[in-house]
Amino acid sequence: MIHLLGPLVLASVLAGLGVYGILARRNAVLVLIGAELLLNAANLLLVAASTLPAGGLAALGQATGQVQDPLIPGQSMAIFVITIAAAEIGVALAIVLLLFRARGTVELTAVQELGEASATYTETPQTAKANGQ
Amino acid sequence: MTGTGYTWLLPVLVLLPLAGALVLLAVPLLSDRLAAWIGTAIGGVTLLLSLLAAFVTWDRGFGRMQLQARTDWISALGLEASLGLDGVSTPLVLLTALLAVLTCLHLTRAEPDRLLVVCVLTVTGGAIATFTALDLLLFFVAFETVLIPMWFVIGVWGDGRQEGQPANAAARFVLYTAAGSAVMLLGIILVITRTGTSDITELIQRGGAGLSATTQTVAAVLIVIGLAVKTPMWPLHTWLPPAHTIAPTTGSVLLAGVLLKLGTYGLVRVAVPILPAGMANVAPWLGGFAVTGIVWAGLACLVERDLKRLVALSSVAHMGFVLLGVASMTPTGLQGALFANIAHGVVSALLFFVVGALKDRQHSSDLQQLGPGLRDRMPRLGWLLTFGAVAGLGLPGLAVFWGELLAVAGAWQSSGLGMLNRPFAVIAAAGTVIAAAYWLRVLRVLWQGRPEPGQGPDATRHETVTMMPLVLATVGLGLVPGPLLGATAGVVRLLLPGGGAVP
Amino acid sequence: MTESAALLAVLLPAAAAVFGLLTKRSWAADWAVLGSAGALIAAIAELTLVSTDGPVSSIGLLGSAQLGSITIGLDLRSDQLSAVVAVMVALVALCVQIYSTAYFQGEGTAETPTRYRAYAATVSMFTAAMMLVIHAGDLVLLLIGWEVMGLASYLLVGHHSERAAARAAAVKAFLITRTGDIGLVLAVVVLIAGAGTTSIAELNRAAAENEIGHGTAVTAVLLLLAAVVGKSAQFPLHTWLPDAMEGPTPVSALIHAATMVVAGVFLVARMLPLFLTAPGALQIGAVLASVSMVGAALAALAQTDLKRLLAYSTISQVAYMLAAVCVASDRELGSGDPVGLAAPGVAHLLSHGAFKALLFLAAGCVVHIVGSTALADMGGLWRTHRSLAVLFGIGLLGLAGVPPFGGFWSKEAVLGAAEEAAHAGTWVGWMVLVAGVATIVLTGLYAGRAWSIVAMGRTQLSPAPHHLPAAMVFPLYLLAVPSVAFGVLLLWPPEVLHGLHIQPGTAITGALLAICAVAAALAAPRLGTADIATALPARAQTVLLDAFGFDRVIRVLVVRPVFWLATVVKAAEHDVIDAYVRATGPTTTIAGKLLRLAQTGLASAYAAWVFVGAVVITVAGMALV
Amino acid sequence: MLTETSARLTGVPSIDLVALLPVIAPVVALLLILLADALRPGLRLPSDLIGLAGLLTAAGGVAYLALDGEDRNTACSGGFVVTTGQTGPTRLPESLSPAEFGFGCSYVVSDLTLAVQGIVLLGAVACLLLALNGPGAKDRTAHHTLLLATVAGATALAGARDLATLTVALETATLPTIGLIALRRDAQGAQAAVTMLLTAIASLGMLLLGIGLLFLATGSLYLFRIADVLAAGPDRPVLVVAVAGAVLSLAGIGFKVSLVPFHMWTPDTYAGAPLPIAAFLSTVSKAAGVSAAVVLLGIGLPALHEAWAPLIGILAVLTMTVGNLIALRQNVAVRLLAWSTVAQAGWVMLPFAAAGPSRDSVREATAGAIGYLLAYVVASLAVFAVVVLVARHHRSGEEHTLQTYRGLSRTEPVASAVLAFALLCLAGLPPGVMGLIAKVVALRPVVDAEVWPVAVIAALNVALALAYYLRWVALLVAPGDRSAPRWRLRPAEGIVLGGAAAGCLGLSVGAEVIAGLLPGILH
Repeated sequence: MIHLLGPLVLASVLAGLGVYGILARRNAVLVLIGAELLLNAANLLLVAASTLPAGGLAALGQATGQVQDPLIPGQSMAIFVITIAAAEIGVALAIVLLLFRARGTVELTAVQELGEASATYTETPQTAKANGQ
Repeated sequence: MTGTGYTWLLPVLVLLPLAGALVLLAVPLLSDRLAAWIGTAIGGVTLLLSLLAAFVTWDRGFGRMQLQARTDWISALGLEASLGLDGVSTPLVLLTALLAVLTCLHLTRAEPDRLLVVCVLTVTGGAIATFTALDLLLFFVAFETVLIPMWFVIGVWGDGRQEGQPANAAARFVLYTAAGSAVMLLGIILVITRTGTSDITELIQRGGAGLSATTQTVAAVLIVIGLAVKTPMWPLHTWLPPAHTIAPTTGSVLLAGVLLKLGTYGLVRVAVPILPAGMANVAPWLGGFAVTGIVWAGLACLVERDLKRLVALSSVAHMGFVLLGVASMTPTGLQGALFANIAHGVVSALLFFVVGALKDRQHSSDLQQLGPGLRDRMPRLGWLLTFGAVAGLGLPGLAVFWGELLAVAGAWQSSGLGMLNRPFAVIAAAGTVIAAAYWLRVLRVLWQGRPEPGQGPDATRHETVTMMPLVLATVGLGLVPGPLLGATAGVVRLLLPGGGAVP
Repeated sequence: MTESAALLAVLLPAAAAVFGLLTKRSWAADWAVLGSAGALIAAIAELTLVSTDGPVSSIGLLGSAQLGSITIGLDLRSDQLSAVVAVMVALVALCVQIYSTAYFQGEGTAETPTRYRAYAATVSMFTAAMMLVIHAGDLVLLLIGWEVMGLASYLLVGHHSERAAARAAAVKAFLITRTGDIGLVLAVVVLIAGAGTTSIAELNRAAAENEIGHGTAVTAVLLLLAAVVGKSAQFPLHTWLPDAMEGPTPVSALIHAATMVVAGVFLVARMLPLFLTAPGALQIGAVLASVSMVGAALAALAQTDLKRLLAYSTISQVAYMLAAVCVASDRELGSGDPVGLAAPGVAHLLSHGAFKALLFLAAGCVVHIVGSTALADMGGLWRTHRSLAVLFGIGLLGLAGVPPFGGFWSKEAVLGAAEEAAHAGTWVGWMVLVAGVATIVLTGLYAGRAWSIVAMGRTQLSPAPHHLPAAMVFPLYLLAVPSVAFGVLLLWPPEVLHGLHIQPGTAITGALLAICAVAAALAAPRLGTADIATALPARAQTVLLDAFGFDRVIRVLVVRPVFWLATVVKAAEHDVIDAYVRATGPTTTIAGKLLRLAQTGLASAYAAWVFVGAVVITVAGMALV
Repeated sequence: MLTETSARLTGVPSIDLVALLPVIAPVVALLLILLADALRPGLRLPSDLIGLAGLLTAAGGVAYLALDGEDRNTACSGGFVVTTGQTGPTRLPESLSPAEFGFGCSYVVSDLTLAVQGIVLLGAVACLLLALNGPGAKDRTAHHTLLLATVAGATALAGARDLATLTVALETATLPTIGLIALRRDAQGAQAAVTMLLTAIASLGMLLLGIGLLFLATGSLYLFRIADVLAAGPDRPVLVVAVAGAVLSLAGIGFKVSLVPFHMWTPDTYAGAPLPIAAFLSTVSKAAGVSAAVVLLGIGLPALHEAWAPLIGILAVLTMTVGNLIALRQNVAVRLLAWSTVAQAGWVMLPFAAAGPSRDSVREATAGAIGYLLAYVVASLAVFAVVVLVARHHRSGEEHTLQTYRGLSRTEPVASAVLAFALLCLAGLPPGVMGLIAKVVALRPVVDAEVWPVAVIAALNVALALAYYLRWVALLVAPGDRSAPRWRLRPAEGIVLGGAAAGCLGLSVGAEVIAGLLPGILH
């Protein structure tokens, strides 16, 4: 049995990489990959944690009297997460597709005009458009 | 006529103006003038009913809550819709009803507007509810009710010759007071959670029992800040001058005669009796600010150029006396505060009517543009102005004097103000000289002097009829203060710790 | 009966004021004269009734007022003091009202309207207020009358408000007296707190029985003294009175000579038992009175304006009365009966009321004839209007204290009281005595000077005698009677004047000095100087004309600092207090703009905020455990 | 007896369909709409009706359960006790109250559940009706199904009592809304969706990490169990791990409530989304977020209040202040509303700042939050109803500025009265008594706990918020263009407008509902 610390460190590294991916990339698809890494870090954490005896860290010292959940929560949670991640990616890709159709690119920097502090911000874009035409 | 009859009176008193407002709001077909007459009629009925209520209350004794009516409202918060009338609230209810009639009557001629009448009636209903509320939260809700209509009055019907000014003044009024009352709400909630009840009569009976001194002080500070903004107390008063300057006559009258009273009423009804130990700590500060306000506002008036602003600033000085009376925490001082409250309501309402009439004629309230020589150009308005000014400077024999005398007397013998009681009393008394100085300055610039050609019409019969009740009330209160003082004499003892015994 | 008479004396003029304003314009004069005539009749009736039936201590007027633990009864009282003074007041008021009907003939011009209706009503209101002061059984009620008098004075001084000087004088008069009146207000406050009552009778009784704490008594008396000094135009609150001469002359006669300015003395007389408990305060009063007496007489000497001269003489004469009551504590009068102790002051009050009103009304006639109040424009009255000159002369002789005119007897009574005190060995007595004697000389000088300029001198008028309306002359005769015959009263003095003792020594000295001084002034023209004032060095003339420059001192020490402070306050109001309020607008705007900078629109930047926020709060949370 | 017990302890969850009706009904409706669309594409009225029926059935379920008054638990699992030396079931510890919950239940019907579900369904019905003429008109099937899915997630969230259900429900309530946002198929719609998506994913990551840590610390996903373990007073390192997990989870939920600093997506997404969807986000989606936070913190982690209560306090006042400050200068109606919902989120979460050691204080806090939420949702719906109407009738459409409202009270008195009233409810000033009482309810626990800095800043924020609400109201009555054509109100819009107005009015008079929404104990 490996020490619990190993998976935890790995999970941290994965989470860090995921966060970095989300923050550093401007390409929507690459950002999504970062997100996947983040979710899998969580998965790793869950599965690693479920190797502990019933009661988790809190019960480590107490040998007896712990109630075990028959549903093996860590693992089942991981399966839920995988499902969620799949759904997430499904929605995300649909949006990315929409983005690509609208702007011809999947760079996030291409769509900033809604941000109030962005250079391309206009208060009432539709009116502005109508006036421009 | 003892017993429990007439319990319908107070709910009707509160709901009648509000219902009238709602009806007028919902029926857009009415002509504005007719709406104003309807408003006058509703105000008149309210006044009659409040006279009846006052009579019944007097008959059964001003010393305790009469005509109580209560029903559950929000039991999860312990909030009961419960109303009652005693010697403290009766005069204020009468004043409110009177001013409702007069402002509506004023509106029948001067720029009638249906929605303005709606606002007036809402303010009336809200104020009467505040004065009769026997539940802390209900008091607060009613206290806040008058804000929005008043905001409308200032913002919509304000003097809009300068773009954006009404909106600014209105926003300043509403934001300042709302911030204050939000702070007060914290204090009220603290009292309610710590005592477990929001019943004012019950809380007064306990007189702070079960509340630690610290809690009381915190609650008193919070509540006093909120009420001080409304009163207004120096240095939290700067919303008042612009509001008064911009507001139409109706608004100024209501603001001075009704709204400012809410704050001081709250001090007497809530802060003093419910949090005696807390108020004992707050009182010296309150007294200090009050005295500063008297002198400060008086000095500012000495060099003020705008008449409406000047009247507004003088209100700050007058309310300084009210606050000083409250801060003294003596029966005499409290009586003085209540008397000064009513007197200020009557006199400043009169002054704002007069100034409004002048402003209608000259389209300015600047002293230089209004004057000079009013006594020859418009004798009737001129004399009304003089009367108001003389009353405002606290001439003995007119209403304001009694409040000031009693407030000063209260401060003099107050033990709550500590070492500062007598200095405060002397400074406040000196404030009356400043009051005389600025009022005489107004008269000198405006009323006296060689009239310039270009005459405006004198006060119309309608205007005179509108103002006369206030003149009579000023004289009546000044010469025969007995009834009003009698109404409050008994009840203030119940509001003070230890029956208000002065050591 | 006494009750009704007292009530009527107060209420009739009040009713006259109200009706005069509310009814037809042409009835104004009728109401005014009727009101004061009614008051006079009521006052005489009251005097008779009081003398036979004794005083009445409580006459319900305005009900009572419950203040805290004490109840103030706003009641009247009636005794001989009030009745006697009431008669004098009503008499002068009646004379003035009759006089005014002629003085304010017609509507005037658009430039200078007479505003008779307002004038007559205000005078009626003043009369009522003075009656209230006289009859008040309670200090608070007295205060009401006291300040309403001040208001009437303000309105009447500023009656010709188209004149800038009148406006300024009116404001000055009201403000200075009001400053003194704070004392009265605070005295009421002190007595409420310390003695538990403001009833005059109650206070006097308690004071006599030493029930009032010493601190309370001293404070209250000092504060009352401030009000007295303000109202009676004594040093240092005297500067309003000469300026108040901007008012119409009848008003000067009534308010600023005969009645209102003596209210202060009346107050001291009324509350003498209380004052006697604080001898120190009375000594201060005596000092102020002595200073006023001499100073005002000196100033009167150099005045170039007839009315201002009379005004300074009023200050000086009122100072006599005040000094007389202020030496009371130093006198050894067998029983220490306060009524007797106050008698000299009251006597001078009464006689002064008569001769000073006479003087002013006569001066009014002179002004009416000449069209100016400047002494330089007058002269030769003896030749053109001999009867008027005689009346004027009677007034001046009374003023100078030449026997057997009224002023002599009362002034000698004052000096007698001072001498009595001096014999008792107190410095106060000596001071008053010396000042009084010196003032006799000065008074004689300026009275004689006035006569020599107004009645003798060169005639400035056209030879055709200017006709005076009967309504203006009749009151002069009416007032001349008591001015001449006041001494008769002393043969059968009413109870209130029982304490009067005229010391032969001082009396003879005083009479001789007065006669010499008048003679010196009269002789001056023959000796080469047209006006004895010009005999003074020019520098001294200026100083005296300026009344020692006291006005300037007040302006520098009080008025300017106050206005400076007011501008500071106005600036601070805008730039400090309100600045914080106004700053909330820009502050919130700037804060909002700064916060908006984060809204870049870049989706991953928003995610970054999520991470940052998560990390920060996680660390914070872990630190909190 | 023994068999019954053993049957309960086998670990096979039993399902109470009635209890789950509020969750199942929208799902069934969703499926029916998909089926109908598959059979006859382009159906309009039937799919509207099916969707509405689904929501109303769910609402009916809530009403039935509320009237029934009985607390129900479902999807419960038994547990077994691990003891060294012996196997087989033994008695459960007393604290777990086995008679009620067994080892733990994934779904519990309590006052809390029903209150949140009621609020969610209220908002959902209104938003569905509002959308019928907007985004729902073109993509009916997509809109309705996505909306129903979100609602199912939100209702499930209210009843969720374990972390797995919570996560799944939360995502069910989030992912479809991204689709809804993207229904406006232009670049801005895409940006709005991407913004929301990335924030949602990042937050999901945080939530999952947090859950992982919580699980690590306590060994369970059931909230009752976690609560018991933490209440037993574990060692400090365990506590630190648990707190880290708790706070990370909170950070993961924060974006849904628009808590600062997880709020950044809000204005951009509101502005880029179709207006009815913005309304949906600000009501249903926010309610879901609040319920997630309430369930997680109030039921699962009350023992950690020392860590999260101050944080929530800081976040709440920060949220209010930031939201109000930026809202002050907004000119576009929907952006102003976006920032105002941020500020209101602070108020909703405010009561939790006062959570203390006693169960009662947590209950009070929850009651405050849910009461405020109700008032906020009702008022918000009324405002959005008018804004949607204005957008439909005005040239500048969904991005209309506040100037569009100038003089509206002359041409549309009723709608402007409703808008003014609702805005005052949001501001919390009479006549909007509802909002005032809601603020009292929210402030009460904070004052009771004497968290003065938080309370005072919150109080001052009342004035700050009032400034922009009143700016809006002032424009309504300002003199303006009288010639604007009258509106043509569609029935659905009329129902929403009238219903929301009646709600505001009713709750103002019967403010009892707001204050007394959660009388019972919290579970």
